[in-house]
Amino acid sequence: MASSFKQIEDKLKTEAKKLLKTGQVSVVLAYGKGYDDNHPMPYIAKLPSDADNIVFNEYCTHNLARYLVRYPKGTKIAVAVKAADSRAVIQLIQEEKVKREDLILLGLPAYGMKNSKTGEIIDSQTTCGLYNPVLYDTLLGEEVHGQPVVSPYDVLAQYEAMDKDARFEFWKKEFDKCIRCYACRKACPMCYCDPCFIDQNNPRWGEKSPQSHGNLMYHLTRFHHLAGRCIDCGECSRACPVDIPLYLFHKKVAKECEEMFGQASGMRIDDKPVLVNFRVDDSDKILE
Amino acid sequence: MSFEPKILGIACNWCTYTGADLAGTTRLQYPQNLRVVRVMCSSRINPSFIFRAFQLGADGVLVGGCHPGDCHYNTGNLYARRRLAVTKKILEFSGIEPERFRVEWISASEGNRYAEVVTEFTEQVKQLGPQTKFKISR
Amino acid sequence: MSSNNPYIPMPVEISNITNEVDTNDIKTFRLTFLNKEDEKKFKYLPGQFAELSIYGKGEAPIGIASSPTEKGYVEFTVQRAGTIVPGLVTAALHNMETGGKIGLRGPLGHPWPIEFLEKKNIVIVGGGFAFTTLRSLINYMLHPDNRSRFGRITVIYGARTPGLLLYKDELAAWGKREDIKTIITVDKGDETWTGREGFVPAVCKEVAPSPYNKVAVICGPPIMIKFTLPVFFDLGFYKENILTSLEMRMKCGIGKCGRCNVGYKYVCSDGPVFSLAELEELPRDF
Amino acid sequence: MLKKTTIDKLPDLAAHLMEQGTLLAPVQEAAGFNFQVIADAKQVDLNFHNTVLSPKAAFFPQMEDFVRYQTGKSILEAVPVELNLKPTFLFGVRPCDVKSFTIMDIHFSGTGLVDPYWQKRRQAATIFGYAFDLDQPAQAEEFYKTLGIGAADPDGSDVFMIRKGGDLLLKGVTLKGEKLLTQLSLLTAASADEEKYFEDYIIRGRDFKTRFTFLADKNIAKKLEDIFHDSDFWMKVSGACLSCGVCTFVCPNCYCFDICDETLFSQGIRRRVWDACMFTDFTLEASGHNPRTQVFQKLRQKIKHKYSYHVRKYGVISCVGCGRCTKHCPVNIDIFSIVEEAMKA
Repeated sequence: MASSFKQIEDKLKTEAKKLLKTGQVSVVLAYGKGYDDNHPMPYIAKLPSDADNIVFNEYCTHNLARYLVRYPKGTKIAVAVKAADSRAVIQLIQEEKVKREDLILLGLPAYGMKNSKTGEIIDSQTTCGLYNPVLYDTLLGEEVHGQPVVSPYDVLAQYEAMDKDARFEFWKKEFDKCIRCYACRKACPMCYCDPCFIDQNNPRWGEKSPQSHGNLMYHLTRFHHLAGRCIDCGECSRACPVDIPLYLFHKKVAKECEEMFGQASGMRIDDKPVLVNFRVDDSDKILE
Repeated sequence: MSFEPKILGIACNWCTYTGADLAGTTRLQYPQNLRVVRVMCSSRINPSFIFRAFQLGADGVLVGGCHPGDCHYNTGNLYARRRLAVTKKILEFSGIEPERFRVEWISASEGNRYAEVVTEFTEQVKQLGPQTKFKISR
Repeated sequence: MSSNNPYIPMPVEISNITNEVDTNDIKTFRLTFLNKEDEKKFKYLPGQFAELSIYGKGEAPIGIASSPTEKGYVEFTVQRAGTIVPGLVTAALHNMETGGKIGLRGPLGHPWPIEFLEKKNIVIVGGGFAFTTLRSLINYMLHPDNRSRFGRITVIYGARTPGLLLYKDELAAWGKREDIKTIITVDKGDETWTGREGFVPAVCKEVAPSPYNKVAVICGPPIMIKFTLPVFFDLGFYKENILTSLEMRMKCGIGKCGRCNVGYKYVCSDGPVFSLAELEELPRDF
Repeated sequence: MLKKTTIDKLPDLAAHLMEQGTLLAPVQEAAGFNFQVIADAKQVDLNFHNTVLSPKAAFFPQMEDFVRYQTGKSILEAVPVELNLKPTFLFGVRPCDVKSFTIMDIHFSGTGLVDPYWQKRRQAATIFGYAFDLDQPAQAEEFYKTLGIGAADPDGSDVFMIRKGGDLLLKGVTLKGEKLLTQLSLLTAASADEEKYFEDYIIRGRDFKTRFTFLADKNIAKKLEDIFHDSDFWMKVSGACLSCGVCTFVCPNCYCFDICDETLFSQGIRRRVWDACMFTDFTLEASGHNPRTQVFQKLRQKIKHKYSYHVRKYGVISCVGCGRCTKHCPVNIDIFSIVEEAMKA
């Protein structure tokens, strides 16, 4: 039996208060109240009294790993992690952006998260479809079990079956909607480059104006940069104000990487990201 | 008039580019559709180069590197192999014909093979016709 | 759309290029107008700036280095900018030769308050490359038509090394004149340097101009301004009588694009010249 | 004089307007409604609450071309892009968005140098304001009442429209609007009852409930200036901010732009493109120095620009309470709450 959101929230408050009081961490990344119950916000607790403001409900979808890279190295941080968040943390540890010993991971086994924009349940259609954190120090609640195991890549079948011309038209239509607000890259826990390649002015990879070719360049290159790193949290698609289904492309790339290199992103701390790694016996078949 | 594709070749300095030289000095005949850019290693190739080439009107892109294990920098082409494999999958899912992009390992001594690959690839791209999906209209 | 459109630059030709410093990264470009009407329209005073515009590269806001008393051309002293993000415009400009054609949009911003400076004794303090609009001001005041309108003029100018001093010929000429006192200092001299050594704030303290009826016009790198302002303040200068010029990233130059604000003032359209009294009203952060 | 037509006849009305010029009206898209140039009169749909993107793009498009040039050629061969505008009808703009145009007018054409592009586009346009449905509650994000804007305020529109069941009542607010209405032959005269309904509706709209806090322009401007250096406050409210550009791009009042030279195949266009104070390169100088790097500084700039600097400079808050920024923020940052908290701080 999974814990209710309220139970998890209470445990999260207690744990955060304890950690801040004992000085084990200086920052707790969790969720706080937004302008209404359906719109909670990421919340940064720094004082034990701040812990009372922490909330956790089905709309707390934001990936808190996003905020880790903002802190100077060595800051002791406790971060509340759902399944995808924990994978993002692992991936960040693999990429040496954060250190495991600086982090305390408060696992949140959450089932039934909802998209606050549409009210839809978030499942393997748009995310990795895991409900239990992969890595944690304290699990705040009971593990979720008994849910049907669905491959997060099932949703791709329909698009893979498409004729390539139709698929190009589909993506062109989607990318043409882009207004280049960069919410996708800013919401992404793995997009921490400064400056982003698209902001470079020499060479200029894409124009600043939202035209088809620049949009295509931006999105395709971003998918490439996230190959083998995207942990399929779906934040990019939820952040998008014009609803581009970026998760589909990320899923496809992740699927291919998993098939080619036999490693899913953000599952084990000791892994190396697949594209900064190689095996001498990688097959040339992958290039076909 | 038959369609003459524009093909961008990106060749590693140590193997494929030298192989191309050999093909030239041995007077091998192969199509002239390929324009070669030399890079120091196949792992120097940024995937954006390939996207940009298609945007700027390339009908095909051919990448040439040393055979795995023969890299002048020991491991460069092993990274490149993985990276370019991903590039190919991305091109495919975005809807462009993946056959327009090809990676070949051609060593400095394989002038013959270089000519063969170029001939074959040019023919393949010719079959596919002009690339219009990524190309920016003027 | 081209007439009276503040976003369209007017064409100018580079008629002369002077290499100012021994590191070759600061050059003075003399620009002449290709349309005579533009020249008439381009009425400016010292302290104003203009956007130098190269199609395909962009625009760069640069202070006008020539004085309006010099007819027939405008001059800009431009440093090749950028280490992290290359300055596209300045790099392209530095690669150009005499006869090259570029665009010019301006004059923009407010000048040094000439009427306010009249009948006053003026201390001009400049550091390094920021001396450009001060040179404009000095040449304007030294012009025979204008000299009588101003009181005593003292110039304190510092650079890191002797080779980095701008306008060396003019500095020498001013040194020979009676109606202007010129003090040149460098942070570190070389074997041939016989002049003064020392930082600008220290020199100001040493020279210690009396604040009576004096205005200080200060322009330099932020670090120099930071240490020089208190010197003048301690000497008893009124905050209203300490003037400086700000710099910020600009695009439009006419107060529309919304990026160069410090507090509620836009550096481009409300500045770039501010008195210390005005600056103190603005927030100290961006 | 009040005119009327029925909602069924909307395509006819749209077709009439399309004959006279360009029609921009709300159209259902995948992510919600948006203003589009109408090609098919049947697309026009007034069953929307408000559009995803604000209608500012009608006058301040995301891309505005200035000059066409060729690289390697002389500047003398560069050609300024002419704006050839047909009369434009901006149909179905909510009262808060109409208000945003009058605020932007002050910036673009009211003070300093006149922005010719904004001015020309504005002069070519006739605005059909459209009252909110007072029988539906306001959305949780909206707070235009706080800014003193009623849900059925006709100010700023040329023609104002109110829906009454299956009917659409239209009234000319300006001379331009009135003249246009008399030309539209498919409109019929409204009855005295409807006239009364129309007037009452406007008044009812002033009491329409949205989120509200008492806000005097001068007070909030002063207050925000006082707490400028209170970085704890700004850190607290910006803790979640990702510094993406959604809020500024959907905002009807954000006008910051960048001027870019975009060259392809040696053909180039100098154009202005929307920019956002949230982007890292917004204040990045050529020297590599960036005075505003921290997220809290960027959010502070945004809030202060709207509620403080704009008041100091132009005497009016540059926000109309449409709630788009809040609604589309990926992390649910709410400008209204921040302003409320600032007043308390």
